[in-house]
Amino acid sequence: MNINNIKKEFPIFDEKIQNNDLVYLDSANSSQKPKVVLDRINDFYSKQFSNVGRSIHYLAVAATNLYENTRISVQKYINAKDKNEIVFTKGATEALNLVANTLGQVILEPNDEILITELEHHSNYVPWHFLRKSKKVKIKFAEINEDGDIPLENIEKEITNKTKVIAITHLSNVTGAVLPIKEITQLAHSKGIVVVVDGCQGGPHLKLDMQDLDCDFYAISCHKMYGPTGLGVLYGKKKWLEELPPYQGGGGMINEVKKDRISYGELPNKYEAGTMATAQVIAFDQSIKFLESIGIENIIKHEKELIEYGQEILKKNNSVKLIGNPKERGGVLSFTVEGVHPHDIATILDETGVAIRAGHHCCQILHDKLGISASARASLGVYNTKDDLDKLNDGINNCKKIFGL
Amino acid sequence: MNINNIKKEFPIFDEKIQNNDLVYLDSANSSQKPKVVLDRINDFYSKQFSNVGRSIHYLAVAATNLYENTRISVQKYINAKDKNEIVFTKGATEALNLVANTLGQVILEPNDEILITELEHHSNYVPWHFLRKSKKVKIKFAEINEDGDIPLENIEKEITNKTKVIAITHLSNVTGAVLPIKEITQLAHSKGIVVVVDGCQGGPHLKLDMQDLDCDFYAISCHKMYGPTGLGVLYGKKKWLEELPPYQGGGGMINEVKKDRISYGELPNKYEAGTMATAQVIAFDQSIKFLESIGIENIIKHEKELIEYGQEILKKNNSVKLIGNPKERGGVLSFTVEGVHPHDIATILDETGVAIRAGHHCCQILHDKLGISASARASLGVYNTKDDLDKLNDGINNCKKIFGL
Amino acid sequence: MNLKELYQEIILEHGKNPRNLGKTSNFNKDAKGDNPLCGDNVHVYLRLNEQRKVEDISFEGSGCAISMASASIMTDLIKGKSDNEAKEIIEDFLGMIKENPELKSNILKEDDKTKLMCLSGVKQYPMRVKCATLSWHTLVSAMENKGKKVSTEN
Amino acid sequence: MNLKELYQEIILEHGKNPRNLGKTSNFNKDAKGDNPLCGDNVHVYLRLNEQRKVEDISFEGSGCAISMASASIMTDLIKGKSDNEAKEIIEDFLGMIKENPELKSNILKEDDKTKLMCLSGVKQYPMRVKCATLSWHTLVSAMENKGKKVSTEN
Ligand SMILES: Cc1ncc(COP(=O)(O)O)c(C=O)c1O
Ligand SMILES: Cc1ncc(COP(=O)(O)O)c(C=O)c1O
Repeated sequence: MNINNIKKEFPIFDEKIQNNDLVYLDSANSSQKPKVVLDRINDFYSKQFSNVGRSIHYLAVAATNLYENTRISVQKYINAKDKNEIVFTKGATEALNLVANTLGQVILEPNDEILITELEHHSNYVPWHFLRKSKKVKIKFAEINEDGDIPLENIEKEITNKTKVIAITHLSNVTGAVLPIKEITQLAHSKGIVVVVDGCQGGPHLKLDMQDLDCDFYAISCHKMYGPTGLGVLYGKKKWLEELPPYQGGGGMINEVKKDRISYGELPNKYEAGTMATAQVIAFDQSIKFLESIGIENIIKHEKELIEYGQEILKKNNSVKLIGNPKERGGVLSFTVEGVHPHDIATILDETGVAIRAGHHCCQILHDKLGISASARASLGVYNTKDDLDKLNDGINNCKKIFGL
Repeated sequence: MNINNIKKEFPIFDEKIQNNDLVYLDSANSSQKPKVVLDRINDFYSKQFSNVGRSIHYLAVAATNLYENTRISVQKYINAKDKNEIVFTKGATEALNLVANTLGQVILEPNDEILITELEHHSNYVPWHFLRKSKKVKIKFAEINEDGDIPLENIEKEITNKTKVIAITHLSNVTGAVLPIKEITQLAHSKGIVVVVDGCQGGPHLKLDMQDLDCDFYAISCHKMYGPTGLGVLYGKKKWLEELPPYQGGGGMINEVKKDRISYGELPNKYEAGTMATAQVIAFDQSIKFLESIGIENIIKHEKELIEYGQEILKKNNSVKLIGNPKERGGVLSFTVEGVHPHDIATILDETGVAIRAGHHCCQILHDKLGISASARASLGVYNTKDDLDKLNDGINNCKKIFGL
Repeated sequence: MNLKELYQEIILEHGKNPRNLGKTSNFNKDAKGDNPLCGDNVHVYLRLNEQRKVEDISFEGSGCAISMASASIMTDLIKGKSDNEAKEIIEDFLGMIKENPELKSNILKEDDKTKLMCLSGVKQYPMRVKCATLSWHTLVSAMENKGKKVSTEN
Repeated sequence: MNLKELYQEIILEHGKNPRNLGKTSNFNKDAKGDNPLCGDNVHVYLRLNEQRKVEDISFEGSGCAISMASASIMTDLIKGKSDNEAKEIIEDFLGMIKENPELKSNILKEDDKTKLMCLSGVKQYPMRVKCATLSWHTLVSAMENKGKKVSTEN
């Protein structure tokens, strides 16, 4: 599939949004969906629908196979060792809650330390905060440097012999910084520390290779990877998923249920209680196939060109201040405009069909650190073009005009 | 909408399943989906997609409004007092886990008792079992009577001054018994006991009126109510949802996030961490509209006729033994056939396009009590007809023939 | 939609140079408000004297042009009013933003009404309504002195 | 699909009158297996003598015609074999159910092979494969004496 022509695979770009062509620069929030994914959802529901794993009639068997096929596709896509290391969740947020909760039950003692970073999304902070309350653990924050990066040293210097978990983003949804997960994992493992990666932005923008990264857990958000909403993936090393307790209890995750005792099922059932997001899982297979048909290397190259072009034009635009200047930047350009609040920028851009996000992007800690309460963010997907970034720049100029700057 | 002609609203019935017309009798597992719901999913993704609640561009605003509209539709459909009493979850199982977990944090002390019933689905037992481990509470089981019913007395006699929670199904997914929730709630509230209702089967088959039932929590499974997979609803009385702590942490559920403290958002955000099942919530509005357009009274009447007809023909079929004979039966006919194991029944029926479920239906406690390891279950949806039940009976006769009975 | 209506001169001017910014001395009522989804926040301070007149009012906070202008205009108009008058003005303003085509109260002078009506441009921008109303809701809370934080997340 | 192939006479007969049902006396190896999704369960007992020969083998459990017949035929064929022969038969059977068109081992007599091949009907019924293989996996576990429960949920 040719990336230069990819917009046409996404039905939404055929629509006029308030009489404008849609310039969608909010993919870090959620990506648009290609037709193949929508067709799969529709086909599955209208021709093949059944719940999975429970009944043995024809439709149920077929659905179960399709469901398990996605597990295998994901396994291959992220190069996990075993298909049972893939757990479907309702989203990356649930995946991170699952890890925090179950690790908390098993490996954490009062005064143990969890090391996160100033870049973390609330979804990779609040679940650990819960443990601060329930388990009396401490949370430490590795600091960003002036480029909005977290160099390895900044992690290293926060590690103490109390550090049990490092929970860290692969790619910041604000500065776009790509963190050195492999090196962090090496360091952490040499000290017996568990590494949990928030891969929400890594998923769509980076090559995923679990065996290479060697992290213990990796959380993925399917709706940011051209997949359906209401679905996430937790990758977890088998030894952990086997050792940790289940997170939610219910149908499908049990082995034997008696009045006085319950034993739990094996992987992957143990972590998939209740009816799962069947249709979404089955359709996500098409998202993976879509990504594979373009090739992640081509996506990375394409987005890199766009990011460089975007940085170039925004740097030329005086009164625009880019947030962060990381060594490696993926998918995200956050900025402020002197004299215009991000919300006003977003509203004015929206008037011409340019959709960006304004706010703290669920990263209040980072915004506090930067001394701002909000920023504007343009984030990319495979379908974006240089033209989209030109329109972004035009819109910023329009803001300046309206605000008399 | 005329219920006698309703199959045509469901695209799946246009398909041939292994060259047969589909006789779908597995709706208690998951219902089929009407075209309006599928079209809404497709339309939303292909013309209007954006994440909700976060961005302020046109698509985000529109999606947020659609999302909140479903909340109001659900509120009205179940006659809740306030729209913020409606929390979207990934399923009924998550809803029940949410309640057990958060009630456990606040109201339960060691040796407190949770009263469930022998009819409960694993999803309304395992989450409480977790508390048996973590909080040292006790779980008691109200017994079924010989009809597979739980009369009020059987609840009453298990209540002690240690009973803090009664967690109970509205409609058994095996015996079809409809339980007297309103009376149970009255009794429970007179003793200060919290009532949690598993409404998975109540949702599609009964009139839902939260203010009339007066229970404290009610869990709904949207995919059993002609809605998308990966979605559930937790109804909770406002005073509880306000008092209890959040269940999952992440984006969207916070108020203020600092390095040393976090405050949580107000209802309904407090319980909706991370990106929710946006498209599914928005499409579920169409499921509610679909149910309303037929009218729950008509659905109840239709299903009652079918259940009576089904009971009649199965009772006439010697070697068939119906499970349970409840005073009021909704939507479900479970049975065994002397000399043929339920799995064999299911396989043989499947050969002619008749889809039923065989197994313990996530109710091992009940099956233990009945002294069987599995049963066969035919369960109904709005689209079923007497003809479907005739085909069920023909299939059972075919089993008997194959097994030489 | 009309950006010109949203960003009228008067809004941009108040947004850029908000009146009554800071913490008034000897305030005896105050409240904080915020919009957790976007990070906007405002803190309203007021001094109500024994005759229940708003002797002074001010605010601190950061936010977009709309929210700053709204707080600025609000404080300007509320200063010197009795608490009952203030309540009437607040109600009138919130009613106008929500549904009424015009302001009804006759406490305000015509040119004050014109100023307030400038904020009506947000009606076409549902997500921005919160920007315009946050400081007003916070003022209500300060006057009631509930001590509870206001959030516009509903 | 072909119900006749699945429910052959021999299957129905073994299903109805399973051989070697019960707990063999003096067993020295055993294991439990179950299929948590459907509730089937089986407990395999065997007595391996010092020459590592299966002196006796039996099973307890409840399940469908396929699983009962499979356990019944299995115990019949394994009885009297050495543990290595047993392993070869197990592997051969599981291979046949999974992919091979035929049984390869020549430990079994032709009519024993025919009996086993009767179970090949499940190949067309993927959800029923577990019914046919549960007792076999449980036997493996008993022989390895892992003491771990077998579950077919994978
Ligand atoms: C009575 C009952 N409770 C709970 C559940 C679990 O619902 P879900 O799988 O949608 O979470 C079901 C459905 O299987 C059910 O029938
Ligand atoms: C870095 C990061 N972490 C976590 C999340 C939360 O993901 P989700 O909302 O899909 O659960 C997001 C998305 O908003 C994100 O960008």
